[in-house]
Amino acid sequence: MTEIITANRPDAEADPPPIRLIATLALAGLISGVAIVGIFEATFETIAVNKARELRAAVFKVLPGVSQMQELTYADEQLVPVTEGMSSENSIYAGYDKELNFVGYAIPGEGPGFQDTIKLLYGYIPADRKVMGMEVLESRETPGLGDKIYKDDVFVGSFRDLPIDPIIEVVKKGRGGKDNQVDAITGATISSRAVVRIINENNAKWLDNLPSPGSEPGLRVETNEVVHD
Amino acid sequence: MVKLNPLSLLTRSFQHGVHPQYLKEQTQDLPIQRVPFVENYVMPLGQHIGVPCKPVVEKGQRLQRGELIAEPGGFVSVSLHSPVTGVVNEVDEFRTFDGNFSQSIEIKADPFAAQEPAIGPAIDWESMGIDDFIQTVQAAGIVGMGGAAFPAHVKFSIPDGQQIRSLLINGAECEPYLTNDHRLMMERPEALLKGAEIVRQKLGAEEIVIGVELNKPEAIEILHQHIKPGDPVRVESLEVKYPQGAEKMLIRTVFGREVPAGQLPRDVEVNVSNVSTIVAIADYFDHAMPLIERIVTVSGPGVSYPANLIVPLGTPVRDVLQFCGGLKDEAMEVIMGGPMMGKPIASLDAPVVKGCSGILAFTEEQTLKRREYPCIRCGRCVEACPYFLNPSRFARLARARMYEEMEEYSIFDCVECGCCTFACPSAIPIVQLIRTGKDQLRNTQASAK
Amino acid sequence: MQELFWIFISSLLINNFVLTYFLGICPFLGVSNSLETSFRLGLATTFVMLVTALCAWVLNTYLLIYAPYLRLISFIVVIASTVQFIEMLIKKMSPTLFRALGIFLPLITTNCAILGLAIFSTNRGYGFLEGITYALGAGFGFTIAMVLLAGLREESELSEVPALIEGTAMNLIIAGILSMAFMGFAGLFSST
Amino acid sequence: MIESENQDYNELIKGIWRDNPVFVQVLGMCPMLAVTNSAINAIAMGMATLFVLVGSSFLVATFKKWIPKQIRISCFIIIIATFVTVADYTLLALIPTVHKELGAFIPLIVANCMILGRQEAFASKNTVRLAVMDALGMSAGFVFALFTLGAVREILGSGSLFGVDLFGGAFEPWIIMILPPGGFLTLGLILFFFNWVTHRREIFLERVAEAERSGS
Amino acid sequence: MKQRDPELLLQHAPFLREGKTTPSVMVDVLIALVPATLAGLWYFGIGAFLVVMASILGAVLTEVAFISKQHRGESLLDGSGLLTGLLLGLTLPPALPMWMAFIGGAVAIGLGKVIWGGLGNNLFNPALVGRAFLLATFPIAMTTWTTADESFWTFRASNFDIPFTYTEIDGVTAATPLGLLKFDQEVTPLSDLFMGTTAGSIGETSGLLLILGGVYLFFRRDLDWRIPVSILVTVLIFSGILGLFDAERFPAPLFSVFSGGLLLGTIYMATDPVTSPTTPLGTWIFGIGVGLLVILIRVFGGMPEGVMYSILLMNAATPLIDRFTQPRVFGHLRGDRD
Repeated sequence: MTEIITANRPDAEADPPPIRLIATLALAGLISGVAIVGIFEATFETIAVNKARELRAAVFKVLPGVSQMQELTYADEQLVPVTEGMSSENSIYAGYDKELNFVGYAIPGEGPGFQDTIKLLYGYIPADRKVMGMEVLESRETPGLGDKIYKDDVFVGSFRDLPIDPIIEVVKKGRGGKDNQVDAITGATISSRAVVRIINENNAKWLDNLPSPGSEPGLRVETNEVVHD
Repeated sequence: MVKLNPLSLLTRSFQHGVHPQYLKEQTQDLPIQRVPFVENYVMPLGQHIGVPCKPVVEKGQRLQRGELIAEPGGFVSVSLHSPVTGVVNEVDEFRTFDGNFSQSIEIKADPFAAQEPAIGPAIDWESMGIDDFIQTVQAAGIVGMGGAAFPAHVKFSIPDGQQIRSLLINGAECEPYLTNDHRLMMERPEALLKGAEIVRQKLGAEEIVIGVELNKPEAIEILHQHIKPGDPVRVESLEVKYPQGAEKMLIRTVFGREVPAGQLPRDVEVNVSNVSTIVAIADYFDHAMPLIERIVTVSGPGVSYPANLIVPLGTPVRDVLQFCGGLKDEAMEVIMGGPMMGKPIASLDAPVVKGCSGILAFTEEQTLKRREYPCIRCGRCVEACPYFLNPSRFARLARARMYEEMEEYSIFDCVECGCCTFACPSAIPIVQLIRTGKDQLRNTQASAK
Repeated sequence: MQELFWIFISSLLINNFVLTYFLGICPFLGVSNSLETSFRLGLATTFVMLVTALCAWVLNTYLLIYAPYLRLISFIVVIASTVQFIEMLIKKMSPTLFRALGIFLPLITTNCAILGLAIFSTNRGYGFLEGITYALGAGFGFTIAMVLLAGLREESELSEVPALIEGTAMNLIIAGILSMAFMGFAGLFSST
Repeated sequence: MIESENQDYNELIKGIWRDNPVFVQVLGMCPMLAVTNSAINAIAMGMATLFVLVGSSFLVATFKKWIPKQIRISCFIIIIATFVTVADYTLLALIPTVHKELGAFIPLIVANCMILGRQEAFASKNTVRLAVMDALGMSAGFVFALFTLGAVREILGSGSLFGVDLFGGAFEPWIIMILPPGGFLTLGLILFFFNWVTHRREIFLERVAEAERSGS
Repeated sequence: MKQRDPELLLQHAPFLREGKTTPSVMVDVLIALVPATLAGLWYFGIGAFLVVMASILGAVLTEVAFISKQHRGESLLDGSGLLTGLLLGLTLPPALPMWMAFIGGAVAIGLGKVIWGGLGNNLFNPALVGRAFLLATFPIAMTTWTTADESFWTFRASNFDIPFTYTEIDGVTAATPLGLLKFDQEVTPLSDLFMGTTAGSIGETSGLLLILGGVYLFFRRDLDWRIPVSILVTVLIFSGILGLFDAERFPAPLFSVFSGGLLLGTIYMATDPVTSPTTPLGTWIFGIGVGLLVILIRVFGGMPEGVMYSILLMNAATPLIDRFTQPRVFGHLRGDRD
């Protein structure tokens, strides 16, 4: 690469005036900018829709029976729906059924796994103090072993109706028996533990601050999400 | 690989090194004998390190035993004397032990001569100045007789500003098989002590230290008996370890000092001389006998009757072996010097020279049974090298023809003592590879100039 | 603090840029034939990575939230010109440092490990401190991999590697074995 | 025009074998190894690269007279980066699943030395037609290399090709193949194989030549 | 007397040898491994025997196939291929399908030795390259262990799996002492570790017999004692220090030494002369490095065992260690190299 960059062509001519160089670069930049803005505009909507659909699918998966959702965050120590202009960094999702009754929260979480950061979403029902489902959004766990945290139905299924008190525990297959225990995947204990740890950590982070059951914020009607379903 | 040698922690000695089998039993109890005179003697003009000497005789000239036949060719050079009474037969190129031809003087011995050396009067050394002393030693043809044959007088020339505190006499004789120094110490302790005293006084040294390996207890005992109380002489018993007799290792052992790389013993105020050299000096000052004969150990599994012999210089190896009953049928190789650093002899017609401390004959056991395996980097050579070099890396670099890198690893500090090759389980000819590397480097450096 | 530590360890060992993300393979295979060059290149890369993390943070915070589509092009332009500027600065201020590291700087700018660092830390939503830690870990990780490979390559020059496999093929296989050895770090500090 | 057509053809096919960017020139290694854990990803990456290379070669060859030498590299990079951004957004909009797999490696096409190298070495010195031919050939070679690696790794590592199960589920996958070390090792062995084939071919050609000489 | 001048050999000094040869070293290592191997076969039965044989076969056949003709004779004679196969076999779980063990042996010699140019040229321990490959390739089969108390003639079906097909490990599965500690906080009694009645790789379980072999090698002077000593001392000290912080959570020093593959790796693999430093100071650094990495991976890492990775990583660092630990040459002051 260096050679390419540093090697001057042998037939170097007299330098063109700097103004021409700047003009050419500016022109190139301009054309490039136009092209980039163009493609961005052209694809923006599809991409946004794709993303929203993916998120909704995940939320609906971890909160069975939910058909509407909205993003919530803390503002002035109150859980309020995210509106335009607000940072969506520290937020959770509330899920509502067909009658627009509150069902539960979908809480995103992330943390170190065996290989790299695991990002996941889990559904939580405050009324029962139970986890209702878990979906791994992103991970690079070992294929065939660690990736069972989302490929193994038994493991994923064990996060349905899982009481969170006092804390979710990981036990070796066949050693458990209590309700709040999850069987570790054989050979992927670290990955299994990572998932449970992420959930426990986020429970600790969110649960004490959630509004008492019954007083959850309702679904804002004028949601500005792009909903196409 | 690892030598757990508790003794080395207790005794003062240099580090690393190896413990070969010493195999000195064959000859250590045999008194020194004289070899009968033979017909022809060949005296190469370059028997010593340095400039070859210049012949002062002509073809057909009659010579007395001990007569000068060649003058020093320069400062780093010594005189040469006729080993026999006889006639100059030829001044021409003759084969030497390595198979190459070299300018030599051939002398036909007079079969009727008594072959008594012309014994002269004792030389008054006490009133002699240091410069005269050096010239005398040069004129006597004396060189270091441990094997290197470096002119002795050069070692005695101390530059201004330097001084010698200790004269260290090397009686270690760490090479296996060889017992000539051992016998010399036992049979001529007075000569040794006298020579040492001469050198000590001339160099202005304070003390004489005679270093003898512990496997020569009789020699140590006899030396002790001959040292008078009050003499500035002590005998140091040394751990039996190869290469204890290497100059710098000996200094390390006796004085605990390392001679800096590229410098000489005199830089640490020591002069090291071999036992035989000192005795040769004593002989010259005693009865003016120059260096015309030396003691040679003939041994090895290929020799019928091993012996310690006084051999006139220039005697063909063949005749020396013949005196010992000849080579056995299974003998395959004859070497000059000790088994660790000696050189192979290409032709048995080659003469015995000043630096020849031993003639050893080896059989298949020592020569052919060497299947080479790849280097497994076991590090045995690293732990054997008394100079703390990395022979394994030298060998691998030489094989990859990466000679410049060899210099980075201080190849020129190697003295080719052979410890690495001795210790190598894969039978890699490390010393030869190092020599190749040195040659290549010298060539490139020479051509660069 | 614990998170920063994990980011560092992760980018240093577990997710080594070269050995698990395959970033910076070109210099990894090209320059790693000499130990000293590798070490210097590694240090220079670490330095550029720090600069990159800084630039990426500035761009992410002040520009890209308004114009996300300019991400790639602004990363390239800004990082390249900043490095160019620093190169001139070093040349003026410390000729010794320039001789040691400077010659590598233009080469590094076009190294995909640099762009990769900017993009990865943006994707992971790293803030300022996290970004700097990530850059340090990735840079040192790159250096470790480079230096180890250079040592192995120098040593394997003394080996009798078959002619057909010598060169890039052999280097890739050495890198493969090294990558296999680095798998031992997987899961480090994540279970505690 | 026969000659020129020949040249077109030459430029087109040299990239596939003789001057293959990966196997012979050893360029563009980063995407090569990172995304080839399945054939689909490999092809997608190859196609994105093809798009960028052909597009930028076309533009560079077209505008070569207007680009001053002093700033040519900057211009090339701007052109390439533009195409990469276009490819990135298009892929994200059209096939989000593949985009998720390739992730951060699409933007890294910019840093693929092969692309900049072709601009500098070929497109900026040749006619548009030849530049496009060359770009097509090189990309084809790149796709071929990516596919070979991706296919080998997917078949051994997952027992499938393009996601289609090849062994009826009874295959014990060689997981290392889809892990990073597998990438290094497989490419190393493929390069070895490539060297070996070239070597055998040379020996063969030599023998043929010898036979002809002795025959005539 | 015969006139033999023309027949005189002109070999160079030195003419004496210490008597050790490379094949004799290999044979010594093989002898030292016999007790641990027999114990492994005794505890894990006929299946273990088959696994070891498959691994040896894979190694030796690959060696025969790839070593160039002129080297073939000697490299087969030196026994190093056999040793690699045996060492690899001893690090495998007893219920592993034979075909996997065979592939492991082939990879060990292929990637670990042949491509480097044969014996003495490789920079990574071949047996461990083979094992790392197997562990990354078949992680489940490689980490499924069986108990040590089945009868000798128990045939495990998984040993006979058809090559390349899906594997379900068979037999009473059990966790290794390290796995038990890491995942279940159960400590295995030291006496079991000493005798070898625990689950684990075929040859790693009996601390007593492994040390016995090590002692034999030490007295035959085939082993650089610095490496095992520095590794074991480092492990002891560091687990001791960790124990001061939290004796409950971290393994006890003696447990650390006797559990897992530490003794097998330390005595027979880390000491592989080819891949460990040649300089005395280098061997200390190497050993301390291995010890530290073992504790790091075992205690803080994702896997219960880390001896293999530690040794491979230090193998990778060996050229650097060797380079920077060249001893001070006699007569040189510290600091000036020439």
